[in-house]
Amino acid sequence: MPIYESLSSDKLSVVLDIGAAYTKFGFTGEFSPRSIITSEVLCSKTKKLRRIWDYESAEDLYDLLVDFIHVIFFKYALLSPKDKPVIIVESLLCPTTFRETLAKVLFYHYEMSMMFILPSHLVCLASLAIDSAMVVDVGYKEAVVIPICYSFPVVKAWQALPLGGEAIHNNLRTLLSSSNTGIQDLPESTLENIKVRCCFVTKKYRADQLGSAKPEIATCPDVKYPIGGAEHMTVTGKVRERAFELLYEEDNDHLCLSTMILDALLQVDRDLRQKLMGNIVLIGGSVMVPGFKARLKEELEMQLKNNRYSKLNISTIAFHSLPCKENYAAFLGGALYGATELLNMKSLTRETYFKENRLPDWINFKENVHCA
Amino acid sequence: MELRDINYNKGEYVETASGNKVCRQTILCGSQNIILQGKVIVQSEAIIRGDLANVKTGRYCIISKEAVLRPPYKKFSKGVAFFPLNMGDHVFVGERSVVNAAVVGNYVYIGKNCVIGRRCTLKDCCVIEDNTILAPETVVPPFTRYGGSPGVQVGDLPECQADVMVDFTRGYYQHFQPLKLI
Amino acid sequence: MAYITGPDVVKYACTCGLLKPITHLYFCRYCTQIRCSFCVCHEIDSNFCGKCSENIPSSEARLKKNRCGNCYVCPSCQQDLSTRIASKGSANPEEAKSTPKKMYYLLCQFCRWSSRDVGIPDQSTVTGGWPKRENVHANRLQELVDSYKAIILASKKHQQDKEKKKRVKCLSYTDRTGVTAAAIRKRLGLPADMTHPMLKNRPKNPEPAKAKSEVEDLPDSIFTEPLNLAEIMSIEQRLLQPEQQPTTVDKLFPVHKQLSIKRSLRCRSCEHNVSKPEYNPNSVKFKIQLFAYYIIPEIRIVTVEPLRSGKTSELIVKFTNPTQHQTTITFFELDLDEVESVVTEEVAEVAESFEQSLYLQEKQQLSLPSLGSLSQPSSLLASRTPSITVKPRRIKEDLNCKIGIPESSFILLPRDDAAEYDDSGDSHNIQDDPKLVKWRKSNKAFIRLYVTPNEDLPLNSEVTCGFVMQHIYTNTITSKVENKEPQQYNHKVKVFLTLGNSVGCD
Amino acid sequence: MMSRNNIKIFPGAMVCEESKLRGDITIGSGTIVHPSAVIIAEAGPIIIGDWCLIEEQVKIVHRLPFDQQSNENSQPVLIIGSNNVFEVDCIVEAPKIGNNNVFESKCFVGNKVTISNGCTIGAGCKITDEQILPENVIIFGVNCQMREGLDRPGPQTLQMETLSKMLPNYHHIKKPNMKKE
Repeated sequence: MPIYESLSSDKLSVVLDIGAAYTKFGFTGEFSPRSIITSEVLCSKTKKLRRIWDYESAEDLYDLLVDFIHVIFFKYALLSPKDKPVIIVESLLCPTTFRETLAKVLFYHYEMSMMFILPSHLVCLASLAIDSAMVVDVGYKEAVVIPICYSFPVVKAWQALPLGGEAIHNNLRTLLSSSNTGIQDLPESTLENIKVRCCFVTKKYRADQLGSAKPEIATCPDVKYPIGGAEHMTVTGKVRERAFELLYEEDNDHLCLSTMILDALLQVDRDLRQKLMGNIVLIGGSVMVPGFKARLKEELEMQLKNNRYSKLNISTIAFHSLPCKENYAAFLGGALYGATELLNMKSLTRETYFKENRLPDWINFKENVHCA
Repeated sequence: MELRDINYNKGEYVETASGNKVCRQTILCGSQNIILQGKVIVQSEAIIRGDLANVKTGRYCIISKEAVLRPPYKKFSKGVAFFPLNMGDHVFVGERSVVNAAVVGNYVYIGKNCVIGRRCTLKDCCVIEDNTILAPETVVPPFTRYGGSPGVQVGDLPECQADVMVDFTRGYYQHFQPLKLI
Repeated sequence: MAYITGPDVVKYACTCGLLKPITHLYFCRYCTQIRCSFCVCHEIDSNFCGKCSENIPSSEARLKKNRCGNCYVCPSCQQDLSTRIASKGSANPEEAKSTPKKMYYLLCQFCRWSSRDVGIPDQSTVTGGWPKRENVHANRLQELVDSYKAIILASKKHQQDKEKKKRVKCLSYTDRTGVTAAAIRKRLGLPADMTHPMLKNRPKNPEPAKAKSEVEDLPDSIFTEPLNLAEIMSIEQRLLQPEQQPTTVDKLFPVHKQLSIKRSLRCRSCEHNVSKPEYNPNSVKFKIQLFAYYIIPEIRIVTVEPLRSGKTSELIVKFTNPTQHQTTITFFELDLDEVESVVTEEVAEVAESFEQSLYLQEKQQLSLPSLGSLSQPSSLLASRTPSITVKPRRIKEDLNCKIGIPESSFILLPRDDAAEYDDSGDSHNIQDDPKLVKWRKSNKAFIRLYVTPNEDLPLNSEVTCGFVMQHIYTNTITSKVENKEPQQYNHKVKVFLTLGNSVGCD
Repeated sequence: MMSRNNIKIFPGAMVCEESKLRGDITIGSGTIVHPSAVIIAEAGPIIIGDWCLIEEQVKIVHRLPFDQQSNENSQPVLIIGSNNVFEVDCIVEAPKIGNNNVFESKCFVGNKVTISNGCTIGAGCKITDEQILPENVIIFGVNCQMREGLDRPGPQTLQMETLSKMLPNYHHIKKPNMKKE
């Protein structure tokens, strides 16, 4: 057994899912990330933490990523990155600047041998062993819906709205400051903790009631939340239940989380629609809050009765439950894929990268010509 | 920046043959159990609890104002024993810091207002930032910078830290001069 | 103090274009160039546990997922847990005496979390086989990995077979791997395998997961029962255990402590180490230590007169020679637009008196012992792929102050560790330019410079000036090997000084 | 108004001479007060129970909150229970302290915080928000996180036994001036 272990562990490669708020880091063939860390680095000039996604320019991002990857390899992975492969799980909507800069950092600065880029929406299905699903990723910056049909992401049907952790935190901040005078400028980490410790997605009828002028129901109990040792604030029951409501408040274009899913469905071939709605997969940290799935189902059912979507003719809505926590579902897919020979077959090698000097991208015309 | 001269009132300090400069307004309990190896500065209102157990410092240590060096205790089934506190060479202890450690290595910098918990081990070449609270029995490895409450590693130190500390403590000693009366 | 807590007011430009304090720079003596942590290659030398200070071989570290097998951190506040002996709280005191069995539990001395809080039974050994939490989905996921591996392998094989077949047709039946199955079949007169190669031996697809239309509803109690914050974990506590991400206090389990590393640094252009620590985790010594702090003269700001825009102020800086060799400092104008200057140029013959060179050779024997082990096994270098060197970037620093470049240069005496114990006055006999050198003592010199902040500088803005310092770097490697005179180079460094904020007129 | 010192020390208590006691203070038996500890009974008497451990640089101040100071006539008594530990350089102004509490180094307890029993105020924690701490609460960390302990922190009787043997060898001890009840 030890021999087998050492042989197999030799092949361990780093899997990275650099999210807007948290980065999931681990190794191939393992079923959970080794660590989930904030996607931040300590700025050497100002001695303050900076989010790597808040970069100002490609050069700025390069430096941020150099520092960040350094922390990952030398504090967590404890592996010299030179001549090692790495698996990157990223969203299909990842900005080109970010991808290109990341590749530059990995190949030029850290001299890694291979980079295996996997789209998060597709790979998260690996842990379910299904090939078609409606994948809803509610992360920090945005919620992105991409249907996957027979292992192909239907990219043309994508839907994205800035409905993620960040929007929820801002909503919570507004709600809290209206009920607590004198408390302002709460740091985001405090808001996040209030969110995960106190708030939940309430039921639809309760939400409607609480939204009306004179609710006929009693809200859930208030929570006295201490801030440091000197202050406290009251997180009222109403705030606790309403923090997530903005996910279902339709904006000016009548769009919200539930319509996104159905709009994506409209873009998909008629025959696939029922199959997709019978296989909804929720990923991303923001979907882990209690009551999320139940409410989404209620909302979808309600929307389907609308004229806008009645032609979809959906009879059942069914959700998958992942064999992992939703916030690292995409990472897990990367770790499963990365454990196979695909790593050696499909990776972008350093040599190819230096020759081409760019990353392959689905959006690029060159690749599409090749596919056809 | 080069250190500025730090002047003290000659009458307030006692200078020993080995070059220790100890303020008269310190509380050195059980002074027979306190060993200062030489060129050590103990500033006003610092407390060294030699009455609890031996306290030994190396050369070129600086114990700032109102700092407390206190040997740690350990519980046994039969009772409690206080253990000696050993401090290496070239150690700086900032103002109002409480050092309850068992061992403080060489070239250690402890900032202001820190709490070094009971029986901590600070290895050579580490920096404890201002206002850090180290939990009891924490081990701080070499070349690390600790900060926060509870104290965690917040950074690394350059490899030449030992020489930086030597230079700093020596410089401090050289600049720690009695006020010249004209 | 400046290097420990204060802001970095004196910065040196690394060859790669970044500005760093001298303590963070290295000097590769093979390239005779400055390096920094950004432009060297980091390599992991050894793994160790910061708590028990034990070295852990890399294979074992990998096996244990880069965590120490014996040390734990608190799931509540991430501090190291201490092992405590349980007090013998047996119901029957006589029985307790007859069985003096010690039991151990884990306790956090910071937040007082203990393994008893979550009902983990006390263990009978110190290292204790503390129970691990198993991933409930592990079996299913392992099954998936295995079948994915098999599928990919099969398709890869299929692809290779196809390629092989192409080759077989035009060449012979045998190739490197020997006779193929198809060839044997043919030779034996058996019919060719007619099943589709993709179907044959095709690994079974894993059972797909089933979606459910019933979803878990919120418990009704959430609407009525008051929330006890002390029982609900914060996001940091949850993410400390990524697999379980416990939400309530009763699911916190001790976490193995993450290992730390010692690392060596390697110059990217010549593949020589610039820093290599000793193996022992507690040691602060180095086998190879090419730190700029030991080689390049250190500059410190001593005093500066109040800075007013357009007015000249006196600036006193202190130069310290860290080496065992005498050096001469010369100043040059700094030109930031110059993309890549010739950083070093060999001095053909340094005009020195006979005594001087003797003095140097004497010092040579005394030179740092740590530099002895510099030679690298060539095999090690050969196995490495050469590094990619990234083009240096432009230095990003706004200079808003002119500095008067002195025309004369001055000498810095070598460092003499014995001088510390020598209280007698200086016995040097150097003719200094009194306008430039204010005062000197052993290897230190206080230099007077004049700075003029720009005319258009607004009030209270940070004043930065820069210059190029040239010093003589004495290379001791060649002389060691061939017993020759140590080679000397003129080495130029760009230095940037942050002088403080500008003030108004009086 | 409280200029006169009135220190009552019960037998078995060990109060080092170098400690600073101001006002009307009663110290119960078995309690140890280290040198340079400061106890100031400003707003009214302080009664410290038995077996308390008060280390150096500790500051126990009986001071009323600003809004209660107007009432001149009443002199509230600060009662500190038994088996409390005050570690080096903590500042405690709480109006009421129960038994078996631990105030770790450099913590600060404001005068609006009432301490019940078995609480641990972690090192460096500053609590000033008006509240009554429930039993066995542990406050720790930079943001004064709270958690509930399983039971009370263990008493320091063993340490105090050792101290009571050692301290008289090095320090002048104030003589007890009270008789056992």
